[in-house]
Amino acid sequence: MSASTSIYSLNKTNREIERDILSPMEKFPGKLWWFTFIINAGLMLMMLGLIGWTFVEGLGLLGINTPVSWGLYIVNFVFWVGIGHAGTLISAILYLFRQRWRTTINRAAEAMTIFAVMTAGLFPLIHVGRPWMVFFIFPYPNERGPLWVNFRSPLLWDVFAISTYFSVSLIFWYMGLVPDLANMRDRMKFEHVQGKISSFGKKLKYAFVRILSIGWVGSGKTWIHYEKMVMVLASLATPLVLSVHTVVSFDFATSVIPGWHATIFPPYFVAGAIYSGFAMVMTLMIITRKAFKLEAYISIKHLENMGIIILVTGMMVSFAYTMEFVFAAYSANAVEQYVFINRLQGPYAWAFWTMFACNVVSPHFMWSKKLRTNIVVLFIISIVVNIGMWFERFVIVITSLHRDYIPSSWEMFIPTWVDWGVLVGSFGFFFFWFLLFVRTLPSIAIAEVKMDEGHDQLAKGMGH
Amino acid sequence: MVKNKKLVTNKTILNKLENSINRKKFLTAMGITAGSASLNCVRAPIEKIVPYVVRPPHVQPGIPTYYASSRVQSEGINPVLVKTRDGKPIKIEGLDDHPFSKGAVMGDTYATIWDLYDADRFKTPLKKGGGTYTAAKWDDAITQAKSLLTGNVRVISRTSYSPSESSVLKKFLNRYNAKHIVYDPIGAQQELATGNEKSYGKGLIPRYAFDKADLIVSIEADFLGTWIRPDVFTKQFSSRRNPDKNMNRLVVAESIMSLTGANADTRLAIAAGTHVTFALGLAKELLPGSMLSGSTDINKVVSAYTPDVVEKVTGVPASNLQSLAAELKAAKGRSMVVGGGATSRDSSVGALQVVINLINDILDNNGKTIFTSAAIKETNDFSSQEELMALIAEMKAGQVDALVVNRANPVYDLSMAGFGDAVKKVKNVIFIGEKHNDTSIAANLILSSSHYLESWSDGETMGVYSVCQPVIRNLFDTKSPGDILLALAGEEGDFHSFVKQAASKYLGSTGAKAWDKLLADGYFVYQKEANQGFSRINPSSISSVKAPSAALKGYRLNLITSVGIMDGVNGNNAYRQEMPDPITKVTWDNVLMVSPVLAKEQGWKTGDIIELKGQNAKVEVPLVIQPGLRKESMGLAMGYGQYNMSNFSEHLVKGSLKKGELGVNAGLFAQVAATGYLYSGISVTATKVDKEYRLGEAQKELSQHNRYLARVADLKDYKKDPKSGHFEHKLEGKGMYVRHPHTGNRWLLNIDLNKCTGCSGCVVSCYSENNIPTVGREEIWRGREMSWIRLDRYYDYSSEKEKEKDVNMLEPNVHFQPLTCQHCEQAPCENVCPVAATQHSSDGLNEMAYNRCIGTRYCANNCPYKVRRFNWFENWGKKLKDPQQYALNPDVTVRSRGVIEKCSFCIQRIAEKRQEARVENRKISEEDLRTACQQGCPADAITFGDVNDAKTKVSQLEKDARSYKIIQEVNTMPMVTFMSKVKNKA
Amino acid sequence: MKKAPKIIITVLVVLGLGWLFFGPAKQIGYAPDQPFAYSHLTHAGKYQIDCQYCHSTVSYSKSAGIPGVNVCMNCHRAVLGLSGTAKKDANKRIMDLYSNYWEKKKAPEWVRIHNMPDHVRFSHAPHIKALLKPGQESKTACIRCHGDVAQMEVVSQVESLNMGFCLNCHREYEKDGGRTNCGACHH
Amino acid sequence: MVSIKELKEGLFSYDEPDKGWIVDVDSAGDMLKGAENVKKAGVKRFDTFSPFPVHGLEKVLGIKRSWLTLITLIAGITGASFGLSAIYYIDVIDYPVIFGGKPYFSWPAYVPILFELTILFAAFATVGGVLKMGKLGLSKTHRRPPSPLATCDMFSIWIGDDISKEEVKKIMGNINHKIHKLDAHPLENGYE
Repeated sequence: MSASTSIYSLNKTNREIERDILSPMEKFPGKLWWFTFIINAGLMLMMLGLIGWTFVEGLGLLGINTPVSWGLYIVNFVFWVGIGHAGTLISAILYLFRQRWRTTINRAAEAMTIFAVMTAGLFPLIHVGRPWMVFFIFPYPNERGPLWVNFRSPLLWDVFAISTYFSVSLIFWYMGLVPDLANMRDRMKFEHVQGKISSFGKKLKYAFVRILSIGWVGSGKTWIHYEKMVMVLASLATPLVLSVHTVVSFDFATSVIPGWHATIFPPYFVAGAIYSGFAMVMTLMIITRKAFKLEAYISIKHLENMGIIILVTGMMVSFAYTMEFVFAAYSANAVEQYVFINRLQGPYAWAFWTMFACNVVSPHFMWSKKLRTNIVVLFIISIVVNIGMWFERFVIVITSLHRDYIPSSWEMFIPTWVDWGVLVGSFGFFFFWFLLFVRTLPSIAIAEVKMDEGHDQLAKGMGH
Repeated sequence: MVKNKKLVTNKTILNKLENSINRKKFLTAMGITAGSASLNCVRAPIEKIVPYVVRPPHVQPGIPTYYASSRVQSEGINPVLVKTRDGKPIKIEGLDDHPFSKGAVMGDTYATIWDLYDADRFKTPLKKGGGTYTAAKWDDAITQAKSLLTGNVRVISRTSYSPSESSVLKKFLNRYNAKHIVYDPIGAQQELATGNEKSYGKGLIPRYAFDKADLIVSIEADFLGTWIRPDVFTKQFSSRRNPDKNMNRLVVAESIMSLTGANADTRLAIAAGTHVTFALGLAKELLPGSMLSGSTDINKVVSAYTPDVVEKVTGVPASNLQSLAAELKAAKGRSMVVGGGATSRDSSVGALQVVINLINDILDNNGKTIFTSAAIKETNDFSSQEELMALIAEMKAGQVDALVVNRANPVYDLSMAGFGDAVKKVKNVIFIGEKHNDTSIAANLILSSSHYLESWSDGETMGVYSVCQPVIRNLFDTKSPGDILLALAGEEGDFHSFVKQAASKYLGSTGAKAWDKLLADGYFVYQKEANQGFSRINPSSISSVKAPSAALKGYRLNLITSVGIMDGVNGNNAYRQEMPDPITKVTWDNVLMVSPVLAKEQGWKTGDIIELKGQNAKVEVPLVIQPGLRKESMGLAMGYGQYNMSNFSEHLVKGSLKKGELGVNAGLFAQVAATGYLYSGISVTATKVDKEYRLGEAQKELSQHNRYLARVADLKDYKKDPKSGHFEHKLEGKGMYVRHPHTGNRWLLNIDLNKCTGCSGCVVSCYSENNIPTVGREEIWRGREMSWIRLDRYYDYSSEKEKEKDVNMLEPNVHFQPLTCQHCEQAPCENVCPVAATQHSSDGLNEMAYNRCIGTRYCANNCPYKVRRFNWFENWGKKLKDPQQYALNPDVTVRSRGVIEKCSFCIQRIAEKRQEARVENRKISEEDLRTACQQGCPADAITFGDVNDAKTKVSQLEKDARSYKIIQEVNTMPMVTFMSKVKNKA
Repeated sequence: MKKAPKIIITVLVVLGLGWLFFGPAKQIGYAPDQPFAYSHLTHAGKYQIDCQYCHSTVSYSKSAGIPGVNVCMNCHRAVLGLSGTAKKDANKRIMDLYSNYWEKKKAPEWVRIHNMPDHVRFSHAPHIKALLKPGQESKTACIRCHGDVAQMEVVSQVESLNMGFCLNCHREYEKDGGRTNCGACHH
Repeated sequence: MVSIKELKEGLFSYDEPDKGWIVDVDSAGDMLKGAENVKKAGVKRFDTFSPFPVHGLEKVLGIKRSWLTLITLIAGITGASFGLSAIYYIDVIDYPVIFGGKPYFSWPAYVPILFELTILFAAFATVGGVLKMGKLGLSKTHRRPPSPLATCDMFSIWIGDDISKEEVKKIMGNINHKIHKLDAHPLENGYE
C-alpha cells in the first residue's frame, strides 16, 4: 500500500479532508437537492399509494396471470438485489484484495447496497397475495400443532439470505461509520461547548450523532480490534455477497421451468449483479462527485477502474448468455430449445434484443481508454447497463414463464400502469433514502481517507 | 352408478317434500380467513345456530340428500340427480341408472344450479304501468291476466316434451279459443321432424343408436355437442371408442369446425352452405345398385351432382367422396348417416333431412341403427313457416289482442323475421318465464315462473316417462309454469296432482306405491325399445330439394350453435358463459370463425374486430382464426346478444364491445324465405375495424408443438404396436432419495382421450362442486381463468409432411385433453412453498391448505402443468349476489383473495366417503367414490380410484398399453394417467 | 437500578408476545348469553339423559345436530320440571319454551360456542367412532373436546380447539385413523 | 496453546483513560515512536489516540493478537449447529411432512439456510465482540476523548501510570510534543 499504487493523490491535511467531506452537510441543502428530493419522495409516496391499493383490492391490479405468476415485482426484486451487490463487493472483496482505490467510494456504495436491498426487500413482501399473513414464513413456535415452514423452499432460503445480507451489510456499514460519526460528534462539540447548538434540529442531530458514535474515542486498542473486525466482516461478507445472488438465482435454478432450470444461474446471477451494481455505483458517484465537488476524492481513475470492471463483468454476463443457448441446443429437449428460440423470435424478442444491445454490446466501448475516461460516456453507459440488466431479469422471469411446457397455458404478460408505477416508485424510494444519506452522513469514509493519506505521508517521510 | 345407500333410502320420502323448508339460515362458509384467526387473543365472529322447530326426517344436518328428477326443456328431458344439503340443492349430477341417459348430462345442465340461485330472476309477478314494472300479488296478476286474455289470443312457445304441460296448455287454449304457435329457435328438431314427415309421412324424431353403428357419417350434425340429444349420443358414441373392441368410425362433413368434427376420424371440410350438395353427391354415388336406383324422381335430382361437381362446390376431393361412398356401401345396415343442426336450416325446411333419409334408406339403416320405436319425439308439433309468418303478419296488422309468451324469447329468436316490431303492435303481452329477456320487456304482465328444481313437471321421450319434482320450496314468489297455465285456464287444483294424474296413465296405476317408486327412480319405462324403423321413403319427397351446383362466391357465413350457450335461453348464467367454447376456447362472446388462410391473406389476427355486413344486418364482432374451415367460410354462433345477458355483475362483462351486450345476435343474418330460414352460406362482407378488444380467450395457442401431451395413433398402427404415437424421455438412475411408501389408499385419475369428446361437462361439474369462481371476460383475457380442470384443445398433424400438405389447415388432428392437477408424487410445487401450504398426503394427494397460503404464487410458476389458480381479487364476498351463496358447496372452503387453489381430486368427497367407511367399519371402495369431473363426463372418459388396489378399474387402466403420463422428463411422477387417442382412419 | 426499566420493558414485551401466541385462547371460557336458558346440568347431569338423545345425528353426520323444539316437547309435553327447589324457576323456563317457541313455531337462535374457523372441515361422526368405546355413555367421548357439559349450567368452551389441540389428539389416535395431513381438515 | 491470560489480554485489554498525562504529538509516525518509547520505559497503562488506525500499534500496545476471530468461529459453529438441530427437530421429530417426495430430512436443501445462519451468527458475534472489547456501546455517559480533535487530526498518547511530567518528557525524547494533564485538556486548536 504505497503511494505509488494509489490511483489518486490528495496531498490534503486531515482537517481539509474532513472539511471537504463534512461541510456540505452542515449547510442547509440547496435548491437542486430539494428539487430532486421532493420528486423522489413524491414517487415514493405514489408507490406506497399503489401498494396500499393493491393491498385493498388485490394483486389483480397487476398484469400478472396464470403462467406468468411473477411479473415486474420479481423483476424489480432481482434487479434491486443485484444493485445491492456492488457496495458490499467494494467494501469487502476489494478490501480483501487490498484495492486502495475503494476507500473513497466504499461508503456510498455500501449505503447504496443498504437502500437497494431495502428497495428489493419491499417486493417479496408486497407481491404476496396476503401480505398480512406474511409472518407465516418465519419458523416460530405456534399453537398450530405447531406448524412450521418448509425449509426446502428457495423462497425461504431467500428470506434467510436477504435478511442476513441486509443485517450484515447494515452493521458493516454502520461499524464503518462509527469513527466518522465520532468525528462529526467532536466537530459539533465545539459548537456545543460554545453554546452554538441552539436550534432543535441541531440538538437532535447532535444527540443522534452522540448516540450513534457509541463512545468512539479513537483509542489505539479499539482501533486494533476494530481493524480486525473489518477484516473478519469483510471475510464473512465476501461469501455472503456471493451467496445472496446465488440464493436468489436458486429461486429460478431449482425450479423446473425451462429457461430457469439452469446450473449456470448462480455464477451468472452474481456476475450480473456485480455488473449492474457497479453501473449503479458509477451513476451515483458521477452525480455525487459533481454535486458535492468531490472530484479530488472520486477521481477519473476511480471511474475508469469501475469502467474496466463493467467491461469484465459485462463479458462474463455475455458468456453466460451464450452458454444458456449452448446448453439449450445441447439438451436435445424441445421444450428447453423452444424457450430460447422464443426469446430470440417470440413476442418478447424486443426485450431480449434490448438486453442484448445494452448488456452485450455497450460495455465494449470500455475497451477504449478515451471513452472510459470520458465522464459523459461513462454516465451514459452506466445507465444503459442498468436498463439492460433490468431487461435481463425481465427476459428471464417473463419469457421463461409465459411459454413453458403446456402450450395451452401460454399467455402474454401485459403490465398494467400499477406495475410501471411501482417500478418508477421504487426508484423514488431508493433515491429518497440515498438523498437523505448524502445529506446526513459522510458519503466518503473520512477515517479511511485520512489513514491512506497518513500512511502515504508516513511512507514518504513527510511528517506533518 | 354409485350404489348410494342414502340415495335409495332417502328418495322414498320425497313426496313429503312440501314440508321441506328453506328455513334454516344457511351459513355459507365464506372463507375470509382473517389474519386474526392465528392470534389467540382475537375471538372469531359470532355465529348463530338455528335448528328446525320440527326437523323433517329426511333433512339431516350435515348429510346430503339426493333426489332423482328431470330437467324438462324444449330440447328434451335431462334426467338428473340433485344433491341437496340442509334443504338446498347444491349440485346437479347425472342419473346413472336412467335407461337412455345412463348418467350422461352435458355441462349446460350442471350449470342450471346457478339458474336456480340467479339473482336476476323475477322475484314476484310484475305488472307494467307507466313504463315500469311493479311487483304484483299472484291473485291480482292472475285476475289481470284473465281480463287481458280476450279477443284474438295467441300463444307462442317452443316445443314441449311434457305431456302434463301440453295438456294443461290445451285446456288453456280451449278456454280462450287461442291459437298456439310452436317454433324452434335452433331449428334442428324442426328440420328433422319436417324432413321425416316429407320422406316417410311420419313427423317424428327417431331414436338413434350410435352405439350400434360401425360407421357414422355426419353432415353438419354436431351430435356430440349441440344436435338433438348430445348427452345421450355422446354416451352411445364413446361406448364404442375402445380400440381393442370393434371401434366405430366417424366421418364428418361440415363447414365450420364443431365438436363432432373435432372428434371425427376423418373430417371433410366443405364450403359453407354446400352441405346439401355434398349429401346429394353422396346419394348419387350410393344409388347405383340399390333398391331405389330405378326411381326417376331421385335420379332426376341426384344426377347433376357428380363427384366433380361436388368437388367444385364443396371443395371435397372427388376421390374422398367416392371412397366414403364405398365405405358406406360396405357397412350397409351397420352404418348411420345423420345431418342437421342449425346450419342445415334451409329455405325449404327439411331439405337436408330428406336426402339423409334417402341415404339411410339406401343403406338399410332404418330399424338397425335408426328406430321409430321409443322415438325421441313422437309428433311434429312445430308450426310451419307459413303459420309463423301469418302470426307475424297478424300481429303487425294489430289483429292479435293478446299474446302469451310461454318461456320463450321470440323477439330474439325470430328477430330476422321482425317479431320485435310485430310484438309492439300487440295490445297485451303476457310473459311467463324466470327472468327478463328481449320479449319480456315488451310484456304488460309478467308471470314469474319457477325453476325446474322448484317445480312439478314431467316429460316423455325415448319410451321413458320422467318426472320432475321440486327439491326446494320456491325461493321467490313464483309458480311453476304448469301451475300458472292451470290458474290461467281457470282450473281447480294444482299442477302436482295434474302430473300425478298424467303419470298414472304411464304407470298404469294410481297407487301411491307406483308413484313413490317413480319419484325415487325419477323415470318409468313405458315403451320398450324395439328394432322398428321407418318404412321406405317416398321418392317424390326429394324432388323439391335444391342445392347449389356451382361454387358459392365471396364470404359465406354459417350460423352455428355453441355447446355452452346453445340458443341462449339460459345465457344469463356465469358457468355457461365462463365455460370456454370447446372449439374456439372463447368465453363470454360469440366470435366470427375465420379460416387461417383467409386471415393470413387479409392480415387479420385473433381478437381483431370485424365489421360483418349481411343483407339486413351489420355487426361488429371479434374474430378467431379457426382451422378446419374452407377459405371463404365463416361461422358465427347464435344465442348471443340477448337482453338478459347484459344483466351480469359488472366485473364479469367489463369491456363489452357494446355496453350492456354480450356477443352479437347472429340470427339477424338469417335469410327469411316463405318456407323457411336460410342459416348457411349467407353472403356477407367483412372488413377489419380498428378497435382494441380484450377477447376472453381461454387458450391462445393452437398447436402442442410436438410435445406428446395429447397423443394419437392410427388404429392400424395401434393394432401393430400399441405404443404407436407415444414418445417418452428416458429417465436413468433411481434418483437421489428413497421414495415414500404411500401404503393404504393411493388415488389415481385416468382420462381416456379416445373417449373424451371435449364437451367440457367435467369443467362445469367441477366449477359447481368446488365453488370455483367465475371471473369474467377481461380477467380471462388476462389469463386468469379459475378452472381446476380445463380442456386443452390442440390442432396438430401426425407428421411434418402432413402439415406441409395441408397448408390451409383443413384437416388437422384435433386433440382434446382435460388437464387437472396431476398430484405428482414428486411435485415441484410442494418443494417451493415457503410456508408449507401445499404438501403431500399419505394417500398420495397433493394437498392445498388455503388458510396457510400467503400467495407467493411460486407453486403456480413451478407447476409444469400450469394447473394452479390464484385468486387475484376477492372473487366472492360482495360479488356474490343474493341468493347465489346457496349454490356453494358447504364442504369446500370458499377461497379468499390472495390464495392459490387447484384441483384436490375432490378431497371432500374422499374425506366424506372415508369417514363414512370408518363409521361403518369397512374399507372405502371404488363404487363409493367418484370425482366431480368423472361424474360430470357423459363419455365415461374419466376413471378415479385406488391404484394400490390391483382390482380397481384404474389400476387396470394404468397398466394399459395406451396409458401414459405427461411431462415425465421432469420426473414429477404424476398420479393422472392419460390413454392415448386412436383414430380409426379407414 | 438503572437497568431495571429496560429489563422490565423487555420482559413485558416478551411476555406480551408470548401471551398473544401461546397464551390461553380467548375462546376458553366463552359462554355467551343464549336466547333460552337451557341447562345441561339438569338434563345431562341430574337426569343423566344421554347426549345422543338430543344430539342425535352425531354418530353418523358431520353435524351433531342441535335438537329441534319438537325434541324438547317429546318429554316436556308431560314433564313440567317438577323437582326440588328449582321448581319455580324450571317451570318458568318451560313456560318460555311453550309459549315463545313451540307455539310460535319458532326455534331459538343459539349462539354457537364451539365455533370452528371457516377453513376447517370438521365431521363429528368419525370422532365419535374413534372416541366412543362400545357400551359406554356418549359423554365419555364428547368430554374430550366439550368438557363435562353435564356439570355446566351454562355451557362454556373448555378446550382451545386450535390446531395444536386437534393435532395432539390426531397423533394420539393415529392408529384409529387420526390423520395429520393438512387435507384431513382443510379442503 | 494459547494461555488463558493471553486470551484475556487479547479479548479484553482496554484501560479507561482516567487520569494521568496526555501527550500530543504531531503525526502518526511520532505517535508510533512515542508509544514505543513509553513501552520501553516500562509503563504499563498507556494508550494512543488517533483519527485513523496506525499500523504497528498492535505490537506496541501489547496486544499480540486480537482473538476476535475466535468469537467469530464459535458463533459461526453455533449458528450452523443451532440451525441444523432446529431443522432436524422440526422436520423429523415434531411434524414430519412430505414435500415433493423428498425424505423428511433432506439435508442438501438445508445448506443455504445453514450457511446464512453461520454468517449471521458470526457477524453479529463479531460486532458484539468489538463493542465489548473496544468498550463501545450505548451509554448515557459517553466516554471522553482526550480532545475533540482526537477524531480529527490529533495524535496523542495517554500515560496512566503514576509518573511525573518530567519523566514523560524524558520518555518522549526528541519527539516534538506537548503534555497536558488528562483532566485539563485545552481546546486551543479549535476549529476555524
